[in-house]
Amino acid sequence: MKGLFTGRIIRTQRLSPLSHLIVFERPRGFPDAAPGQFVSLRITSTITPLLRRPFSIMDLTGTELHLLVKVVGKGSDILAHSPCGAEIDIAGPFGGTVFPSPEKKDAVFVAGGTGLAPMIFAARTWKRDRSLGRADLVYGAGCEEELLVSLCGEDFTAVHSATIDGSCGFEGDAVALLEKLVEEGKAGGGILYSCGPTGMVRAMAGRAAARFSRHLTSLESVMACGVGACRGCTVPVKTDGGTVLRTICSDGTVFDASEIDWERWEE
Amino acid sequence: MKGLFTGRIIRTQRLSPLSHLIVFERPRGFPDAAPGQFVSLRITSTITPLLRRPFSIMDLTGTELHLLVKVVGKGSDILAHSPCGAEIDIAGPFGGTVFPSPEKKDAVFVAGGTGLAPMIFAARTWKRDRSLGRADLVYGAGCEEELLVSLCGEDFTAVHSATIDGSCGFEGDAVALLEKLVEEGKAGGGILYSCGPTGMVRAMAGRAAARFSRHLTSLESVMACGVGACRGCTVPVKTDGGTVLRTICSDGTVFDASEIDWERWEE
Amino acid sequence: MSRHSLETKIGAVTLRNPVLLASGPAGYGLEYEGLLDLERIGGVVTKTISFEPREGNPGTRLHETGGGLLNSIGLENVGAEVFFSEKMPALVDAGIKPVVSLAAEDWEDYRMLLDATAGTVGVDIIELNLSCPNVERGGMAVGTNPELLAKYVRHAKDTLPGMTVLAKLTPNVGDIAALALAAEEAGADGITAINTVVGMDIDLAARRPVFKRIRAGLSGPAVMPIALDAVWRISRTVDIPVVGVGGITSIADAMKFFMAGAAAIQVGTAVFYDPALPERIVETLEETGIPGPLGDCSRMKGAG
Amino acid sequence: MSRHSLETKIGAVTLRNPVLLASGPAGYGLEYEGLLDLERIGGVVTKTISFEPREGNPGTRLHETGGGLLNSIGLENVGAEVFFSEKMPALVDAGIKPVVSLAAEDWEDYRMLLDATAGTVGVDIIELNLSCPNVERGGMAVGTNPELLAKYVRHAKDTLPGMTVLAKLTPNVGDIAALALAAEEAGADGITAINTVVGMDIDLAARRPVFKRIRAGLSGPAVMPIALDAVWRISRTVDIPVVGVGGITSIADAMKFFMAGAAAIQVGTAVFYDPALPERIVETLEETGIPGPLGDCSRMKGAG
Ligand SMILES: Cc1cc2nc3c(=O)[nH]c(=O)nc-3n(C[C@H](O)[C@H](O)[C@H](O)COP(=O)(O)OP(=O)(O)OC[C@H]3O[C@@H](n4cnc5c(N)ncnc54)[C@H](O)[C@@H]3O)c2cc1C
Ligand SMILES: Cc1cc2nc3c(=O)[nH]c(=O)nc-3n(C[C@H](O)[C@H](O)[C@H](O)COP(=O)(O)OP(=O)(O)OC[C@H]3O[C@@H](n4cnc5c(N)ncnc54)[C@H](O)[C@@H]3O)c2cc1C
Ligand SMILES: Cc1cc2nc3c(=O)[nH]c(=O)nc-3n(C[C@H](O)[C@H](O)[C@H](O)COP(=O)(O)O)c2cc1C
Ligand SMILES: Cc1cc2nc3c(=O)[nH]c(=O)nc-3n(C[C@H](O)[C@H](O)[C@H](O)COP(=O)(O)O)c2cc1C
Ligand code: FES
Ligand code: FES
Repeated sequence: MKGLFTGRIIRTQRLSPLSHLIVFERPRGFPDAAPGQFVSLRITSTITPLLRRPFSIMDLTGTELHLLVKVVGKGSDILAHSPCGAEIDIAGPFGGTVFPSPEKKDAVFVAGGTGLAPMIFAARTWKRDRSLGRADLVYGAGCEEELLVSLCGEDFTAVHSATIDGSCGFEGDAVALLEKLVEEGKAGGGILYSCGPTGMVRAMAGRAAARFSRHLTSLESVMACGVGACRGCTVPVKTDGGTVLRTICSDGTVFDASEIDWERWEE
Repeated sequence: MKGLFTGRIIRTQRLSPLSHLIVFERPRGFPDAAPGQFVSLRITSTITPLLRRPFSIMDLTGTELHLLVKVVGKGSDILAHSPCGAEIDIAGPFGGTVFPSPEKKDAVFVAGGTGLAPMIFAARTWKRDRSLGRADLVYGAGCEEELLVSLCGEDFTAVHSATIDGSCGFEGDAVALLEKLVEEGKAGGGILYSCGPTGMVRAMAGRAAARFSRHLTSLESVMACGVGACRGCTVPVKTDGGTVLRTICSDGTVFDASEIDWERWEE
Repeated sequence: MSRHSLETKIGAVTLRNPVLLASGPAGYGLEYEGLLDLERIGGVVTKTISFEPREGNPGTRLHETGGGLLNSIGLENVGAEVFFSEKMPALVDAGIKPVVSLAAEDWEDYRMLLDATAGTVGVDIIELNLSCPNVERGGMAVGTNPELLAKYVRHAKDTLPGMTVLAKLTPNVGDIAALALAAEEAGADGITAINTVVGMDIDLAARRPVFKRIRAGLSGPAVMPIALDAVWRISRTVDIPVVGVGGITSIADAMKFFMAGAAAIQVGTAVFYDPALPERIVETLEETGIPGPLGDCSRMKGAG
Repeated sequence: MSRHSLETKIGAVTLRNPVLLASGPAGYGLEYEGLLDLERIGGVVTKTISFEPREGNPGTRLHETGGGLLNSIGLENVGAEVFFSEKMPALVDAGIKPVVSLAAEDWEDYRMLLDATAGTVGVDIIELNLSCPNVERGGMAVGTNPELLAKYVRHAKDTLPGMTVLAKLTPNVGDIAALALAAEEAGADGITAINTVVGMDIDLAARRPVFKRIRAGLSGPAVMPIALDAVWRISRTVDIPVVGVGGITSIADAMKFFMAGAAAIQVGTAVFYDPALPERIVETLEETGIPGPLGDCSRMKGAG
């Protein structure tokens, strides 16, 4: 059951110019969590930033909670540069749906940017409980510097990297690389797991994903409550009759990409 | 001439539970300043606190700028706990009137709380240019802990301390102690210099000060611009015809206490 | 130490204490389980419902500004039927006092909604959200016109005998106190002030307004002085209780609303970042009692 | 690299660039010497003057709120005579473009003030501060009533032939665009929006309102979404230029006002904490040019 906790930072590591690993001591009583769930942090007690900031759980062990934080604005900046020992208000774990482990053990993960975090949590969780076999990560970032290969080297059988500027690996985004791998017969079948910018997931949903049995994705949105109360993070999901709005924070974060009404979803 | 500067903190010292000495490297080009002048700090680049915060100059040497900062709210709290190396936006020096050195070298200073800062600046400045003889400090604080005797021990010939709770020195405020000293013939004549809570200065203006040739006081007020533009920090000053409003930031901070229209000044 | 009783009477209803969650941020109440102890607070003003379910607005719905939050949720809600059959009973079962918030797009809608409310056991206090755009008025809120507002309030009092009716006002008017007076004269048992302040923001990179509907509602610390002013003036204009809401972010803020004349308060946006705040306010009130309203310091004059 | 020309025409006046200091925070202009290079900016809207000198309000005049500043200066000013004989010439000598802000307590005052203005060489643009309480209207601002506002604007245009007249509006009304329209129809050459938003705060320890006059004017980042919305709507309602002011705290904020439809902007509260901001905005505009206004994304609809 979700709750309010205070987390103490016990380790931080600058992974790239913008990305930081922030490791908290697992707060006493912090519930177990599953891949696709997130926490929501009150980064300062001032009014800037005002709202909590949501971050995917990248790992949760008996003693530690890991987050991957990319600096994109004030909140992430303050968090990324918080010193060891700092105590931060953490609410969670939030998210009503999670990634199920692969049916036939093998899995393809597609991550864009910090979408890497839930993919790592999935791979680690399923390795721990032995439900993961071969794990291919298709991983895209803007440039070589932001490609956090050191972080995910051990969690996947193979990491297929792409950079927009071509500075490392495949030149293009993760979707284009996935398509190439699918065409070459190097990926396909089973469940496709993804997380990344909505544009990436949207592009993938229509194309490459067709070659997989299912495409499950963890979505993002600006959030206020994180618990399904404010209706601020809705996404249109297809139903028999038409569309209903679901909240990413509590009906998600994990959705079957084929059920999302991409056309009606204007961010 | 006043200007905008960036000051680097090179030393900090916790003087009491609430009071801190903050020493900045004197910014390149920072003008000379005189007792009663102040600087105005933009403590964070966020909107909390929004306005700059004014602090009296406690010392300005060729290489250093000293401030005495008491934690009373968000801004002073952040400033007092800023680490060495932090760079802070400093505007100043502000203040159009300053304390003149004593006519006959001897001087009595009355300080309440952080009103100590300009008194120290005066004593040090005039000692440096040999215009100060005997210097009596009458100094009041809430309790022993907040009495910063270590700070001012060397600057005055004698320090007469008062605490409201009687935990150290005279029991009562600086005004009552001054009155006692005056009654006992231990103080009087010459210029009385003061700085402290407006209530203290107000009380003093009507009574003890009568035994001095003049009573000059450095006033405080909430401020916005610090330069006389916004008219937010006005004080009514008596003139021939009646009263005119003067700004504490630029027509002050130093006023002859007998010229202030205390009755009309509602804070 | 003896604890103060915080019981607060509004119309015919007695709340266990005067600290409520505001309509919208509160959702249907139970979403915050685990984060805030709903039994400790005076009640939950549920998300405004309309007669039919509503989808709300497309596009971005939330956007942070300096000290504030803009929202364009657009009254997404489950509709009266689901609300009264599922959401409300669940709240009551959990020991929570619901204040039911109602709104309508036009008069016909409104009548049906009140009829649906009339048939429901357990509802004894409603809050009329008079701030939403009304079709008949070309999208203008009912709450900007004294006659229309009075008509809506009167109809609620007529249709729902014995029901305690709060009229929730929009600050987007020249003189909110005049509208409060109109509501009082029409029979309202209390005034809730304020709803969100109209504002907008622009997405620089995309070169377009952040919100599809362009205008959105501002809440949070930024609007607190506006809300406090509204409560101060309204409580000096009407004799019925005023429920203060807008930017309450700390225990001190809550105290200021009571001093300004509020009989009860609501916490909205702050629940998002500090869900324990309402409980902390209740605890403080238990220790200190509810601060009395300030005297009439001076006659009201315009600002400089 | 070629620098963009930033010349901005409002009525008959051409400003060297569209970045001004707002009336009030700007004082009489020269106070900021050393802190901001006044020759780099488009002009200074001087502190509002009345015909006679005014003392302004007693008691606390400034108070910070969440993301905002409340002020109750109360139009303290040196009066028309001292202003035109001392303050204005000093500004002009320093190479600064003054926009003269005027206000009056009643019609008689107003006429004398305009007559005094008419006799002064060097004034070619004025800003009518229509937001201050007016005696004849029982303390209500002229700017809340379209007929009165039109009367004031028309009289300025009649008395001061050739003068460029900006009408500065208060946001404390139901529909600011309607008032802008009234000003345009009465002959205003431009609209300035917005003045401060009415608000109040309470001193908890002293158990009294912070301000003697109780109500004060809110400015700063807190009001920026309100100001941007006003500029957006006004610029879609009138054809004359709109000067945007309210909460501009960054270069990005300034850009948003141009995109919302402003022809020029004013920086007020931010000058207090970041006096170099106006210059930085000018520098950025020189590099990027003035952002064009956004298209009419969609018809205006009410907020949710
Ligand atoms: C479920 C979920 C999981 C996430 N996981 C991660 C993660 O593991 N690592 C990571 O670095 N980031 C993650 N994010 C994104 C992260 O929440 C935002 O980058 C962060 O909130 C930005 O805050 P800021 O103050 O730094 O930026 P701001 O200055 O507020 O804004 C910068 C950008 O971030 C967007 N943003 C602002 N607030 C939010 C919000 N509440 N939710 C989403 N986007 C927002 C803005 O639209 C803007 O484009 C996740 C978001 C969600 C919803
Ligand atoms: C000329 C001058 C010289 C000063 N010198 C010193 C000094 O040497 N050492 C020192 O510790 N303090 C000094 N002060 C007071 C200091 O400016 C305030 O304590 C500080 O601004 C409070 O900021 P805050 O954010 O911590 O408190 P807030 O949370 O903003 O408020 C706490 C209290 O401080 C008062 N305050 C808030 N803003 C101001 C302001 N701009 N000016 C004055 N009071 C304010 C409030 O009314 C309130 O009572 C001086 C003030 C002035 C005007
Ligand atoms: C996301 C959100 C949704 C809201 N929805 C409603 C609503 O459905 N009905 C209503 O009367 N007020 C609604 N409000 C307004 C709040 O109830 C409250 O009046 C306003 O936000 C000011 O209070 P605050 O600053 O504490 O949030 C909403 C506010 C927010 C932030
Ligand atoms: C201290 C202060 C004094 C002001 N005085 C005036 C004034 O004399 N005349 C006027 O038209 N506006 C006055 N204003 C309003 C500003 O010009 C501006 O419209 C408002 O503050 C919003 O802009 P800002 O958020 O950038 O400050 C004053 C504002 C402040 C903060
Ligand atoms: S963030 Fe409130 S419903 Fe999802
Ligand atoms: S602070 Fe602006 S005039 Fe003194």
